[in-house]
Amino acid sequence: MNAPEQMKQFRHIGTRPIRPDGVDKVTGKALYSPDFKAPGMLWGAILRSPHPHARILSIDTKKAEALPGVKAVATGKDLPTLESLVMHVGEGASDIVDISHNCLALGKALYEGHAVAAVAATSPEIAREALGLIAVEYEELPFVLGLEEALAEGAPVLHDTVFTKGVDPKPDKPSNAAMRVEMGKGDVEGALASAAATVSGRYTLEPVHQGYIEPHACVASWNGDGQAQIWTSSQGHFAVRSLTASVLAIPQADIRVTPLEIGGGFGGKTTIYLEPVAMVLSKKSGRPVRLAMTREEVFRATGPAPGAVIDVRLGADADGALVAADVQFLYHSGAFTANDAGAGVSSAIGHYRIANTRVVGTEVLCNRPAAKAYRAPGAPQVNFAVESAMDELAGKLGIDPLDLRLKNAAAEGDPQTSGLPWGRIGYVECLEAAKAHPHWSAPLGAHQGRGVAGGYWGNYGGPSTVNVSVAEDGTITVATGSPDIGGSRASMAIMAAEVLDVPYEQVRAVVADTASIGVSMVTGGSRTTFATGMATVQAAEEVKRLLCERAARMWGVPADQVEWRSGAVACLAGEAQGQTLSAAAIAGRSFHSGGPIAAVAALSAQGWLPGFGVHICDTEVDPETGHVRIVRYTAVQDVGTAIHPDYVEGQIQGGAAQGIGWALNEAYIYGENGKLDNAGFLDYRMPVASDLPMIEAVMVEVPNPAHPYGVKGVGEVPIVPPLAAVANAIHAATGARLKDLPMAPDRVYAALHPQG
Amino acid sequence: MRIVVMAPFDKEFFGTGRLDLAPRNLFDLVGKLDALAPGFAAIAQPRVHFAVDGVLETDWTRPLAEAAEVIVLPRVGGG
Amino acid sequence: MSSTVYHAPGTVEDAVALLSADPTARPLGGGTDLIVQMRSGRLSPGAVIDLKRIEGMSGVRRVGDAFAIGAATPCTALKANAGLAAAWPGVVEAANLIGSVQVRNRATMAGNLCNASPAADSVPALVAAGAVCVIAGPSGLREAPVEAIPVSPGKTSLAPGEFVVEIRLPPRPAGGGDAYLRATPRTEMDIAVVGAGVSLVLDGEGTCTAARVALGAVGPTVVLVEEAGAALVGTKLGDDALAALSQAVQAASHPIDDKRGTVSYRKAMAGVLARRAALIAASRAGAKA
Amino acid sequence: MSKIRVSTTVNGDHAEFLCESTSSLLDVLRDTMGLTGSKEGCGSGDCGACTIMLDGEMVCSCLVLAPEAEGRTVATIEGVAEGSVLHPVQQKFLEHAALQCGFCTPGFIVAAKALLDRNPNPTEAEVRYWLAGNLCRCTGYDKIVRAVMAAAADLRQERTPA
Repeated sequence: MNAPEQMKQFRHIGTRPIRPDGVDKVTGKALYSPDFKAPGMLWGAILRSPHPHARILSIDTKKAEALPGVKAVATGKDLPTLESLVMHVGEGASDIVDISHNCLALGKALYEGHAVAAVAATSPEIAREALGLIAVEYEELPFVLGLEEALAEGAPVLHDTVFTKGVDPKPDKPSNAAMRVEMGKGDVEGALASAAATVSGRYTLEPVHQGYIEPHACVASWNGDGQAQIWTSSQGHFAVRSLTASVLAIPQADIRVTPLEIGGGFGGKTTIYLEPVAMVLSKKSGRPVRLAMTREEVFRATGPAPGAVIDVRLGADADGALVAADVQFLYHSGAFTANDAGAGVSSAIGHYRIANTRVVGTEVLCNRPAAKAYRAPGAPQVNFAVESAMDELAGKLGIDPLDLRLKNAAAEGDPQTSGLPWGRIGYVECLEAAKAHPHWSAPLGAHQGRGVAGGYWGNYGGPSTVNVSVAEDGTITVATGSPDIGGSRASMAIMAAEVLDVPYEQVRAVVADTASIGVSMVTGGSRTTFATGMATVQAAEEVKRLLCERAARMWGVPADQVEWRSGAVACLAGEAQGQTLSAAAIAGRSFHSGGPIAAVAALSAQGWLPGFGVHICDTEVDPETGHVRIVRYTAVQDVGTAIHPDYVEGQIQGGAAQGIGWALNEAYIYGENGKLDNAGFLDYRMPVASDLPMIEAVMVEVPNPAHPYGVKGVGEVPIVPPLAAVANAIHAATGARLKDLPMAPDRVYAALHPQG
Repeated sequence: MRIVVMAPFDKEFFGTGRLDLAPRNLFDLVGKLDALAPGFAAIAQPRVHFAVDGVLETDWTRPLAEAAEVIVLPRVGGG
Repeated sequence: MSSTVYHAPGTVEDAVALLSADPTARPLGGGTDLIVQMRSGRLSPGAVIDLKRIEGMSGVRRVGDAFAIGAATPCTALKANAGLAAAWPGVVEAANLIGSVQVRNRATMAGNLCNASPAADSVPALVAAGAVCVIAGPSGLREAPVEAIPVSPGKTSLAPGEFVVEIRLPPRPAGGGDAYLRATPRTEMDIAVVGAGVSLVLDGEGTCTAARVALGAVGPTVVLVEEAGAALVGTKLGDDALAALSQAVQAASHPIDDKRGTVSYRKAMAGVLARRAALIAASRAGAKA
Repeated sequence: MSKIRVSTTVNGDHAEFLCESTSSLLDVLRDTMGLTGSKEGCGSGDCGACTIMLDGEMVCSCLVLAPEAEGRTVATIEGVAEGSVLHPVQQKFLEHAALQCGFCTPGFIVAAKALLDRNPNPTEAEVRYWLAGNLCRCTGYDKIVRAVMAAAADLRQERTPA
């Protein structure tokens, strides 16, 4: 293991400077997707299926095309026919055919809100009017929304091309079970049968939305020579480029994607919805085309996180050592095969040492919008079940719930569910920090209860490209290909300034477009500070080396006779001994010493480590109304090293708040007709400021030895534990064990008054 | 060399979770696995992670002469 | 292309004429319901008649000990009127539970009433308080009790050409107090799952001499539950009286299951909230008795 | 149908625009006047990202018809700073890292300034309830509330120099 960097005295790492893009954002100058306009731009609009499942018999666009001001109309037939090809799109694997058919339906509409046709016109009003003139003939088909219903014999099958993956022998009939993932070891049934204490339960969750406040929008301009520009916000403009190019079957380099500021993503903006459609409309009209979703469209047509049905059994010996775990669950895929079940399997029970395990996850297709990544995708659902069951087990054994977790907590070298050994993880440290925190022992008031839950997320590394260049005056620009979704420009500037030992303000970080920097994976998987940060450090180190080399040549001394000292090069020998050359002095004359000073680091970052968190929640439950108030909340997390602690805390607080919303009130509500009944912020109830207390973020730092500054991903972990932490706190306050989310007042009331 | 294939790929492609192969590197392994189960190579990049002797390896050029075990497991992305 | 015409008449007469000329025309007060409905396509009126340019339409007037509240008065302005807030705290609080501060700076009680949602927050409080509407129409002005306005979700008893110009609250009775409570999953920015307004009068001994109880979101309109008021009259709001109140309220509740709540939860909450609101109203009555 | 001519004041300057009868004031600000600092997160008054001041009261500009602005005074996020000098609320949002994606930030800043203009010493609960009409999905509100409290303290200091 490397010497821990953290022993060093850092100049910038761990400080809290103001982000470089801050002033633009507090003054309203920052340009987000819906803010962008191109000269001569047309306004697009999308016609969506009113039916949850229907065959599209015909689409007549003639009347719409004839409306004055309408310049183009597109349907699924305007997209090229593609061969099946599974692509990695940042948050998981998707078939490009599915992505295409989700952008514009072909043959069948698979959910209410599925895009069926699109128009571009000279005003938004004309575009909307034109939608009403498109005649779509549907044959309504039986639909299915529920997980078990979708797997039942005779259920309407969404795709006749889907045969369950991961079962042997391969099925000979198509079904809605898209994929089955099973991992495990030992003798689960035997161990459960001989366990001193067991618990079991069925847990259910509804789909929830990422809830970013910026709706999807883009402007596309596709010229007759095949070259195109797209302006959009996303978690990865390179993913936008590769997916759009693949859907349209055109060369990637013909598309230049300019990233606009992104108004939240949480995983939901790692894919594309609008871009290929805007491209087709632009090609047809010869003009730039803007497409933007309303909030209602965002709810009806973009990715929710899957709902779930989860069966859990846990067994322990009399001392509380876990001996067996059996977790079997179904996740909604929605209309197209999604990815969360595999992650759910990996994220269910790996935080505990258990000899006998079975974890089985199944992706289930149904007539809902296609599930998309949402912050630690696939983990919170299964964690809710497992950590609720752990709480129940602690009660049964009469063991403090934190002690039960400590007794079983996985540490470095222990096996994960896959069998791989954990690296330098910090679960035990988080549990110990939670136990030592004053919150854990603070007194509680009437009707109050305290819950705790632990959880983790694997995080990621992957490809990033960074260009560090030195201006003639010695100031530094860091250009990355990673969209900044929550302060990463500040973190990159901090890391580069740390390497170069220069003031933070001497370094400016920007997000470059796809034509200006090399390929970078999405800002997702909690990878950016780790992987793009690693590239930033590597490129800054190379710039430092170049500056030293140039200075040595300017002085006419061998390269080993100079040294980087306090942001400048010092000469150690010869006539110039004792002199220094600043970056400005070197870069200002670099045209005469070999050319401009810049370095690109393009790497595929390895050595990422998962993050672990332990959350403590106090609730107060009104026994007469079932209303739950979050009284106090503390989120402990191993963050590796906090580069900019404010934004690390912000990730933890924001993730916890989303988890609390998921626990208490957020849910997709469907009518009997298969249509979404709460497609707006009024009835899709995300927490408002008055719903929450301060959320104390406690950063435990167990550095990652594989990163130059010890970084571990932090963004996703904090949404994992809250669901069970809240449920366990409600149980502590009331004695009622709620196993169905959301734990809205009517559900809590029903649990407290079982006789009605 | 022991090749351990985890779910869902064991059943999806190979009908077994244990194989014995001698790949030069992970590119070579992908090729050998594709020969056993055509179609595997097409999904390897988007869906598969490899672990060499217990450590995830995304550099497929790394020589495997000294390695004892490669685990083929599902790639987990993030949001 | 938008086919809705915007008018901002300067007089009540002009507004009536415009509304009479187009049966699909809608008066625009704060717009927090109307504009949402127009945007979503649920409503496309031929004209919107902005009432805010009409003299006297915005603001609270004191008429002796009574209050006249212009139809275009935003909810937050009610709070700013100390006399009104002291006399009818339940009404003012109810109106200031609607939406957010941004919404309440626009939303009006008259709009809340004429939107005819059974879950309208201000309406149960107004009904409990015995408020009356002044309605302008082709044949001049008329008055009607607030509870007579909504007839079913989204529908009012107003005739073509009519609109509410004013809501009148009576003088606060000696020994009177009122309160409104609602159940919502969130603390703010929510629609009542159930709402309960209570207005009552206590004599010097603390005995209830009059009580009105109104409920929201337990039927197609806000309902005045006379039996519930009667359950309190003659009592000192002891446990038995409160139990009788809850029972009467539940008996009068005929809610539906929807995305905001279940039948059983709504019935249960009607009882709980009416009881809690009665106790607050009583404490307010007692405080001033 | 012919458009409506509206004459108004925006951030202290006289402004005239043409609009449809049912255009929202937000649409006009963003699409006609190029003031894209006010954001549309929902179009139904539920998120507060479009918060502006209309005649001194904060409202959701998505729920104001553009013609209603005739003769009225509009103030948007673009007018909060005085030239390049940030308002204390803006400054504290930066110092407290009270924004992540920043999309909801303009609405929060306009709303927070409106609070502090009338209540220079709000409690945490008052801040939270006042800002309940502004949705933020990134921060969990913690740092936003702290920034507003800090700006209040700053402003009080300014008003009563020691």
